Amino acid sequence: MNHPYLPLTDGQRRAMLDTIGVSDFAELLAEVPEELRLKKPLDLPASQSELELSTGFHQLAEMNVLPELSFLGAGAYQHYIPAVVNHLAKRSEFYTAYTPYQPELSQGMLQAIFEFQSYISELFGLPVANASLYDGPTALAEAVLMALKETRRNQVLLPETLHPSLIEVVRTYLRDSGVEIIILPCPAGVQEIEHLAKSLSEECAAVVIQNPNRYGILEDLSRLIELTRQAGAVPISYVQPLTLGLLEAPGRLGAEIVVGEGQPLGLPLSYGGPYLGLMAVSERFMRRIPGRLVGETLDRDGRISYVLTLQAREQHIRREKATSNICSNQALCALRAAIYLGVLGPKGLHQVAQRCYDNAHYLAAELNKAGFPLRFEQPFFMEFAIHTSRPAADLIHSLAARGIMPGLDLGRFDPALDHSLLVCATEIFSKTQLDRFCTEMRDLG
Amino acid sequence: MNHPYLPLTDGQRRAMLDTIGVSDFAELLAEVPEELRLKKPLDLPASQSELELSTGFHQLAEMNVLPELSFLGAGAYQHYIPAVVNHLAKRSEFYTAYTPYQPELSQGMLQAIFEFQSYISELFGLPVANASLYDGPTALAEAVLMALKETRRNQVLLPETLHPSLIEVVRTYLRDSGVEIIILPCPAGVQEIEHLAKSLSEECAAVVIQNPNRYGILEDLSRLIELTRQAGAVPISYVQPLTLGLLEAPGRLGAEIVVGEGQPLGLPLSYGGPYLGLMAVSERFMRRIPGRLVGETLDRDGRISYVLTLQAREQHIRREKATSNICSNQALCALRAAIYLGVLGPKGLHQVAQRCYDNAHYLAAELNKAGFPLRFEQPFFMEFAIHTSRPAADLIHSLAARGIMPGLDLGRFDPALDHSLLVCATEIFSKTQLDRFCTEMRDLG
Amino acid sequence: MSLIFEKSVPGKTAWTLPSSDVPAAPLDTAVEKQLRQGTPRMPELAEIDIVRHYTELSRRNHGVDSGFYPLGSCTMKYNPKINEDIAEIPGFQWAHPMSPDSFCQGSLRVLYELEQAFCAITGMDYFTLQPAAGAHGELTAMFIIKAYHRQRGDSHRLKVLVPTSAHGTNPASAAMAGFEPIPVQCNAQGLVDYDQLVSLLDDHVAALMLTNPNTLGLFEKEISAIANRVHQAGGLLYYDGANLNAIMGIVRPGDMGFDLMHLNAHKTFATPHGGGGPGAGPVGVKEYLQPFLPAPVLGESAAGLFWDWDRPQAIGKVVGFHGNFGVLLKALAYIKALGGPGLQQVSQDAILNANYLRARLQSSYSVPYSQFCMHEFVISATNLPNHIRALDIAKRLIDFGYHPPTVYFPLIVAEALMIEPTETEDQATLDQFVQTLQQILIEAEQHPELLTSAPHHTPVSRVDETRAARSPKLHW
Amino acid sequence: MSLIFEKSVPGKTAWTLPSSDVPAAPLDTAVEKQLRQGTPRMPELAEIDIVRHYTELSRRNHGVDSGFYPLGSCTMKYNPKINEDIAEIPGFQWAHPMSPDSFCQGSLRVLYELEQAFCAITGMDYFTLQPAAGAHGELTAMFIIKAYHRQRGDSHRLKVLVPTSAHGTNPASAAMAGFEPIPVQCNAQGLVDYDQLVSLLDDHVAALMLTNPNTLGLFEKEISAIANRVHQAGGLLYYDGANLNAIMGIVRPGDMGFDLMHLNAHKTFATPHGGGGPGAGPVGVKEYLQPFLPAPVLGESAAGLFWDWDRPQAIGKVVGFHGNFGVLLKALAYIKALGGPGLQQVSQDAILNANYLRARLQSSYSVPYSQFCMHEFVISATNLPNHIRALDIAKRLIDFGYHPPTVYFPLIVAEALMIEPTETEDQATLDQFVQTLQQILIEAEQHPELLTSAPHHTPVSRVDETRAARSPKLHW
Repeated sequence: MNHPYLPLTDGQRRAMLDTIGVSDFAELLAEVPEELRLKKPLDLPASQSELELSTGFHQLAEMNVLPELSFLGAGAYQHYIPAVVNHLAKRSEFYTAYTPYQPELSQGMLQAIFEFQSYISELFGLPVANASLYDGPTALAEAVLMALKETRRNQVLLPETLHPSLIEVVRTYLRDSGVEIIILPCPAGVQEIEHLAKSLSEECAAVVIQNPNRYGILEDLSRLIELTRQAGAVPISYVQPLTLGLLEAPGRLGAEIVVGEGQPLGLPLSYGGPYLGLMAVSERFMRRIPGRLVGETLDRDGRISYVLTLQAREQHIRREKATSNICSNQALCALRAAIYLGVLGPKGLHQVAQRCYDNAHYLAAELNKAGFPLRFEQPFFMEFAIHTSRPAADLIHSLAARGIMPGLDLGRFDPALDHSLLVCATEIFSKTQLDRFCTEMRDLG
Repeated sequence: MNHPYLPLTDGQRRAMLDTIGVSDFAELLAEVPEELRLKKPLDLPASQSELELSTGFHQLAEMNVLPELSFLGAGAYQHYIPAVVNHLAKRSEFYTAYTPYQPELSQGMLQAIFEFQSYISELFGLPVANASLYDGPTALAEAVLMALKETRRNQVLLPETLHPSLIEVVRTYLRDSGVEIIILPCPAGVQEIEHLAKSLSEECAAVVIQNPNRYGILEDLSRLIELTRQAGAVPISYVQPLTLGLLEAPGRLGAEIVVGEGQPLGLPLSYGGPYLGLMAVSERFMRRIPGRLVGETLDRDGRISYVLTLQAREQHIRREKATSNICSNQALCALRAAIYLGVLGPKGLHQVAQRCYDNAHYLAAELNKAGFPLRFEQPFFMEFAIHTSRPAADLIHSLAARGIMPGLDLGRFDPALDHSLLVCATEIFSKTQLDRFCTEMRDLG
Repeated sequence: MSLIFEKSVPGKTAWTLPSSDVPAAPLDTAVEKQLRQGTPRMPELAEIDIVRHYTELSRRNHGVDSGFYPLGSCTMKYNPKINEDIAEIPGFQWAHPMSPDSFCQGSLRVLYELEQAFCAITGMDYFTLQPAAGAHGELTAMFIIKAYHRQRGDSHRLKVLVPTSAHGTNPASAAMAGFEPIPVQCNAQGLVDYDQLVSLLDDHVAALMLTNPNTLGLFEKEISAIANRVHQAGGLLYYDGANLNAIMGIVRPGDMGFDLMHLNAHKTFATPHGGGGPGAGPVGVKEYLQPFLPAPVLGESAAGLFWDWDRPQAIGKVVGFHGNFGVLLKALAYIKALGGPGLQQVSQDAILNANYLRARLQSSYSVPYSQFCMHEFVISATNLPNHIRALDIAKRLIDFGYHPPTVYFPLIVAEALMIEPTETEDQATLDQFVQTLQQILIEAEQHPELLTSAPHHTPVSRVDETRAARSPKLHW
Repeated sequence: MSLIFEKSVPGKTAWTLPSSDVPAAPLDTAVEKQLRQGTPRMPELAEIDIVRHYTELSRRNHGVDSGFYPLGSCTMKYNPKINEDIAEIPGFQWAHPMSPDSFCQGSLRVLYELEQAFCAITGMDYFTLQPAAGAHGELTAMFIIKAYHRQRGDSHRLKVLVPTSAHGTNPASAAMAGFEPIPVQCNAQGLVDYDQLVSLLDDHVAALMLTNPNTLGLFEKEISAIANRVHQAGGLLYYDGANLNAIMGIVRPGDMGFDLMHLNAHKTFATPHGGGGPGAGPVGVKEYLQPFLPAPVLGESAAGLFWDWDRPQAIGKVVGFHGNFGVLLKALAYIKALGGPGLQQVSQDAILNANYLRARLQSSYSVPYSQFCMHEFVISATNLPNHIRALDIAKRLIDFGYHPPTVYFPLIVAEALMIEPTETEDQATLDQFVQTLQQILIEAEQHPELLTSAPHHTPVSRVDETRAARSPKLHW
C-alpha cells in the first residue's frame, strides 16, 4: 500500500522482513493470540484524497452558522488576533515538537514558555506560574485540590456567580472525595460580603471568586479575599486575563492562587478548544503546583539556558504521589498567548481592556434606551445581563436570521433567567456595529 | 510617531540625530532643494489598524464573485494545490529573502532553484532551464528575441492559434524594432502544415507553436517543428506544463526553446499574478538565455554547493550589452512549482494530466449530447470550444446566477466566435459536478 | 539569546486598534477601586522584533519536520499539513462553544463522525471527546469506574492495580480520583506477572489499568485470561491507549475484554503536540458504562445533532466546553485520509519499523526481551565501556541531528532507551540511525569524551538541571 | 545536503487524487503520436520527505525575518504578516484573470485604489500596474517614451542618457527597447556631471533615466535644472523608482519634473521578494503620456470598474494578464496600514537610519562623499590592511548573523559596500552592526585569515563561482 503518510514502499517492507528474518508480516504478530485478531477490516469509510478531505471539511464547516456580529461571550471571547501570532506559532519547529524533555534541542520552546510564565506571573501578581493547564475550569479544579491539600481542610465555598462550568468541573473532580462543596446563593448577581463572612468557618479550605463573574459583574474582590484569608482559607481568583489590562493583579490583592481561561489571549474560539488553563500561585504552593515548570539554569559553558524543573512534583517521577496526573498541557496555546501578549505590550493590553469596557458600557446604555434594561444593577466590565420582554431563546433566533448572535440565553443555566440575555462586547466592534445591533434589537425585541 | 512597522522610538530618533550632529531631521535634507519639498501631507486615507485592514480587505474580496464551479481556463488554470506547497513556501527564510547574491547564506533557495531548473529541463526536454521569468507571455517574448539575435534574421511567424495575449506581448516587445511579425491564419483551429510550409522562408527567425493551442487543440507539433528546423528557423514551443504528464517533451521533438506559463504548478489564480514564466533552451542558447541560472559548484572544502552562474549575460554586469534587462524573476513561485512537482512525482504528474484529459473528454461528449457541439473537430487535451445557440456572453451570465462559470466567451478575442465558449475541465471535478454543469447548460442553453 | 523582556524599548509598539467613536465610559467606582497600580512589566516591541524573536526561538527547537524523533511512548509521527488548513477554516475556527446546537451542526457532525470512527477502531460502544489529554482521559475513566462501582453499591472498591511498567500517569490518575494504586510486577518476559496479579484480586479491586502492548512494546498475550480473572473478581479492565498505534486493524481493546479506555489523538492520530500540548484524550466505554460518561453526550434527532444534558448518572463535566475540538478535527481528517486499510497499514508499518530497528540493533546493544516487539522496544545501555550511560548516548545522538529516544523509562529496565520509530519513517532513515548508533558505540570505546561532552552543535551545551531545581528561577 | 532527486525511492508517493467515476477517455491518435516516451525523471517521495527536505533547505537560507539584511538598493524591509493573510483570502486568491469584469469588482477596486495611492505618493497622473518587476517597469517606460516620440514624428530620437552610477537595468532596458544608452559621468560629489549632461543633449535624445536619490544615496540637487534642460532639448525625464523609499512625503518625482517613472512594490511597499521575486514594477506617467500606457486601463462607469481596451495609442500588453495582482494587493495593504504620515515617517526613518550608520562608521571606514545621504550610502573598503577586500568584509559579516551589504556596486566607487538599513531596523540593531564592522576592522589588522576564510558557520564555505561558470552544471 502506498499513501502519502506512509513512506515505506512494498520493496522496503519486503527487504526489512528479510532482514528481521521472517517470511511475512504476520510472523511479527506471533505474540498476539490468533483468536483476538480482527477478522474483518475496520468499519470505516474509504480513504480520501486530500482534495476530497478539503472539500468535505469545507462543506462541514459551512453547516455551522457564523453570524456577522456575535455578542456571545460567557467564557469564550472573540478578540482580534494579530496576524503574527499564527505566522510564528505555525513554525513547524514549534508545533511538531513534543514536550521539551531534551533541553539542548528545545531551547526555543523552553524559553518561549519561560517567557509565558513571566507574563502570567506578572499579570496575576504571583511569583510562580506554570507552563499551562488544559483550560480555565480544569485549572480551577487543580487549584481547589491544591488548597485542600495545603490546608488539610475539607470544605470549599463556591459563589453561585461562578460560571456554571467552573462549578460543574470542580464538582466532578471532588465527587466522592468527601469534600463538602457549598454553593453560596447570589440573588443580586454578586457575592455579598456579609454572606461570605457568615459562611466561612475553620473548615473552609478555599473560596473561589470569579471576577468579573458569570454575569460580567465586578465582585468586591479585595474584601472577599481579605475575609477568606482571615478565615485561614485560600483565596482563589478566577480571571479573564484581558481584563487585567485595567484591573489589579489578584495576587497583589491577596489571592494566593489565580487561575483563568487563557483563550482570549490569541486563541480562536474553535468550538471550545484547545484553550489554555492559566495558573499562578504564591511561594508556598511552588512545590504543589500541577503541570510543567520551566526554570532558568546554566549550561556547562555557563550560558543561560532553560529546562523543565521541579519535576519531582510530577507523575512521571513520583507516580501516585505526584501533585497531579497532568502530563500534556497546552504548550502551543501558551506560545500563542505569549506572542499575543508581546504584540500587545503594556499599552496594548490596557487599550484592549479599556476598549472592551467602553464598548460594553456604550452598548448597555443604548440597549437600555432601546428597552432592554440591565438585569442586575451592578458594575460590570465587558459583559452584562439585560432583561428581555420576549424569552431570550426566541430573541436569539429572530436576530440570528438577521446575522446577529445577540448573546447567551441565561435561561440555559437558570430557568428563572429565561428572559435575560448575557451580552458581551469586545474591542472588535465599531460604534456603527453596536448601533446596528441596538436597532435590530429595538425592531425585534 | 509609533507604528508596528516602525521600530524607531522618538527617543531613539532624538539620540540618533544628536549622534549625527544635527538638531532636527530637516537638516538631513540639506541637499533637497526647499522649493521641491512637498508642502502638504500625501493625499492618502488615514492609517488603518490591522483589524480594519483585515475587515476592509475581506469586504473587497467579497465583491468578487466566486462561482461554485468554474470551467474557465484560457491561460490560467484551477488545479488542486496540495497543502504542503503553501506550508513550505511560506517558511519565512524563503519568502523574506532577496536574490541569492551571497551563496553561503542562500544555499536553501539556490538548491531549491537548481532543483526547479532540473524539473523544467526534464519536463521540457532541453538541457538549460533558467530560474524563471515573469510569466508565460513575457517568457515567449524573450524567447523570440533570443531567436532573432541568434539567427540574425528578421521575421517571426505566429500562428493565430496562439493565445491572444501571447501575440500581444510579442508585438509589444517587437514594436518599432523592424522585425516583421506574420500572423498565420488558422480557420480550422490548428496551424496547417502546408500553410506553414508555404510561409517559411530564409527570413524567418522563429516559429512559435502553442500546444495545446488557444482552443485547447493539439497541434501537429513534430511536423511543425521539423518544417521550422528545415527552414533554419528556431522552433519555439509554448506549453501548459501539466499536459507534459502525457505529452512528449517538446525539446525531444526538436523544439529549441520551450516556454510556458507555470501557474498550473501550484500557484493560485490570484487574478493573473504572480505567475511563473518557464523557459528551457538547447545548448546553443545557454549564453543567451535571459534571467538567472543556478549552477552547481564546490566550496573551498570541496562540498557541493550552488551559486548564481553565467552572470556575464546579465544586466548588472553587462549593462546595455546584457542578453536581457531582467533582474527580478518569480523565484518564490518557482519554489512553489518545485514543491508541487515533488509532491506529484512522475506518477502524479501523469495522473493529473490523464484526469484532465478524461474529464474534458467526458464533458465534451456530454455537452455535445446536451446540444453543444464542438466548435472545431480537432483533437483536444483539457480545453475545448463548443458552439452555443445563444451568444456565449449571455449564457455566461445566466449560468453565473446558478453558481457556474461555464468558460470563456471566445467572442472577446474574435467577434466571429461570439457563439462559442471555451470550456476547461481540470482534475478537480467529479463526475457529479460535470453532470451538474451539463444539466444546467441544457436547462439554460 | 536574550529574553523578549530584555529587548524592550519603551515607546515601541506592535499593536494597533481602530480609532473609536464610542465615547469613553467613565470608570465605575468598583473599577476605580480595583484599578491596576502601575504598568505591568511587559515588553514594548515593534512587529519585526517579535517576528525575529520567535523565528530565532523556533530555530533553536527540533520538531518532527526537522528530523527523526524516535521518542518512545510519545509516537512522534508526521503531522499532515492539510489538517492544519482544515482546522483554520473560519467556520470551524470561529464557532462559539456556547452557540445553540442548531448553529453548530458542522462541528457537531465532526464530533459525531469521530465518535463513530473511534468506536470502530477500538471496539468500544461509546466515546466522550471531552478529555483534553491522555492523562485527563485516564482521570475521566477513573471517575467513571468509581461511579460504576458506586452505582452497584461497591463503593469500597478503592484499589486499582497498575503494572510497574505503566506510564506514571496511571498511578497518578488513579490516586487523583481517590483510588489506591497497587503495583503489579513484571515477569522475566517483560509481561505482567499473572500469578501476582491474580493474588491481588479481591473485592476491593476497582480496576486493572493496562496498556497493551505495554510500555516495553510487548504484547500482553495473557490478556484474555487476565480480563476474565479481573471481571470475575468484580473489577473493570481499563485500557491505556497510549500505545494504540500498534494495534489498529489488528486487535481492538474492546475485543480483548477491556471495559473502557482512553486514546491519545496527538499520538495515534497524528495531531501536533506543539511542544507539550494540546492533545486530546477521548474515553471509550462499553455499553454498560455509557450512563456514566461526562455530560453532555451527543444525541441525534430529526432536527439534527444535539447535546443531550439529561444524563442523571453522568460523572459531570471534565472540561469547560466540549474538549479540544481543534485537535479532534485533525484526528478525524487523519482517519478519513487513511481509511480502514490505511490505519491497519499504519500499525503494521509501525510494528515493522520497530522490529527492523530492533533486529539491526541487537548485535550492538543489549535488548532485554527476546520476543518480537510491537511498535516500540527498549534497549539497555548497561555494561558500556568507559562508564558511558544511556544519557550520554542520547546526548550524542543530538549531534547527528536526531531527537534522542526516551531515556530511563520504563523504570524496570536499567539504562533504558525506548525507541519508537513510528510508521512515518522509511528504511533509509532507520538504516542511518542504526549506523549512527553503531558509530556511537565505537566512540564510547575510543573517544568517550565525545559522548560525555555531547551535544556539541546545539545553542547550549548540557544544561544543569540540578541547579534549576535547587533555587528555582521561574520567571524573568 | 542531497538533492531531492537523490532522495527518491521508487514506489513512494505524496500525491492523491479522488478515485474517478468519469470513464477513461480513449487517447486520440493525435495524443498517441505525441505521447511521452518513458517516465520523466522526477523524485518519488512521501509527504514527510518533502516536508523535511524543504524545511531543511529553509534553514539554510537567510531572510529579513532571520536578521538584519542591509542590502543596498534592494530595500530589504520587514514584510508585514497581515499582508500575507490578506493575499490568501479565497475571494482574491481564486479570482480568474479572464472573468468578466462584473465578477471581479473587488480585485478591480484594489487596483484602482492602488493607482490612486501611487499617484498621490509620486505626483504622477496615471499608473499602469501591469509590469511584473522593476526592470520590466523600466522597459515599459522605454516603450512609452518610444511611442511618445513616434507620435510626435520624432522617431529619430534613439539616445537615452544614463548616468554611470545607474542600476544595470537602466541601460539594459533602454537597449532592449531599441534605444542607444549613452553614459553620463558623475562628478566628484557623486552627482550627475551637469555640464557633460548638457553637452550630450541634442535632438536625438529621447530621454534621461535618473534615480533620485541616486545609487550612492545622494540627492541630485540640480534636478530642476536638469529637467529643464532635458525638456528644452525635447527629451523626457524618466525616474527609476528603485530609491523611492527615500522620498515619500518629502519630494515627488512628479514635482521634480519627471515625466514618467516606475516603482518597485517589493522594495518601497514591503512586499516579499521571495529569493528573487516576484515583484511588481508599476509605471506612472504624466497626463500627456497616458494614451501610451499598456492596454487595458482601468475605467469607471455607473456599472462599476471595467477594463478599457479601447486604447488606440497604447504600447500593447506587457504581461499576460493584469500584472502581479497578489503583490500589488500587499502593497495596497501596506499603504493603508501606514497612511500618508506613516509613509512620510517611513522615508524619514530610512534616511535617519542611513545617516546614523554613516555617521558612526565614518571614523572607521572611508566614506567617499561628504554630504548627508538619503536612505543608503556607500563606503569604500580600500586601503585596508593585509589586502583585505570588500568581499572579505562581506563574508565575515555573515559569521555575525548579518546578510552583507551590496558589494562592488555602484561601479564608480572602488571596493564599494552599499549599505541600506531601511526604516524597519532600530537603533540597537544599527549599533550592534557598527560594533561588528569595527571589530572586523581590528580583525583585518590582527587576524586577516578570519576574514579571508569567512564565512565559518554556514552550511558551505566560500563557493567557487568561477568553477560554476567554467563548466556549467545547471541541472541534476
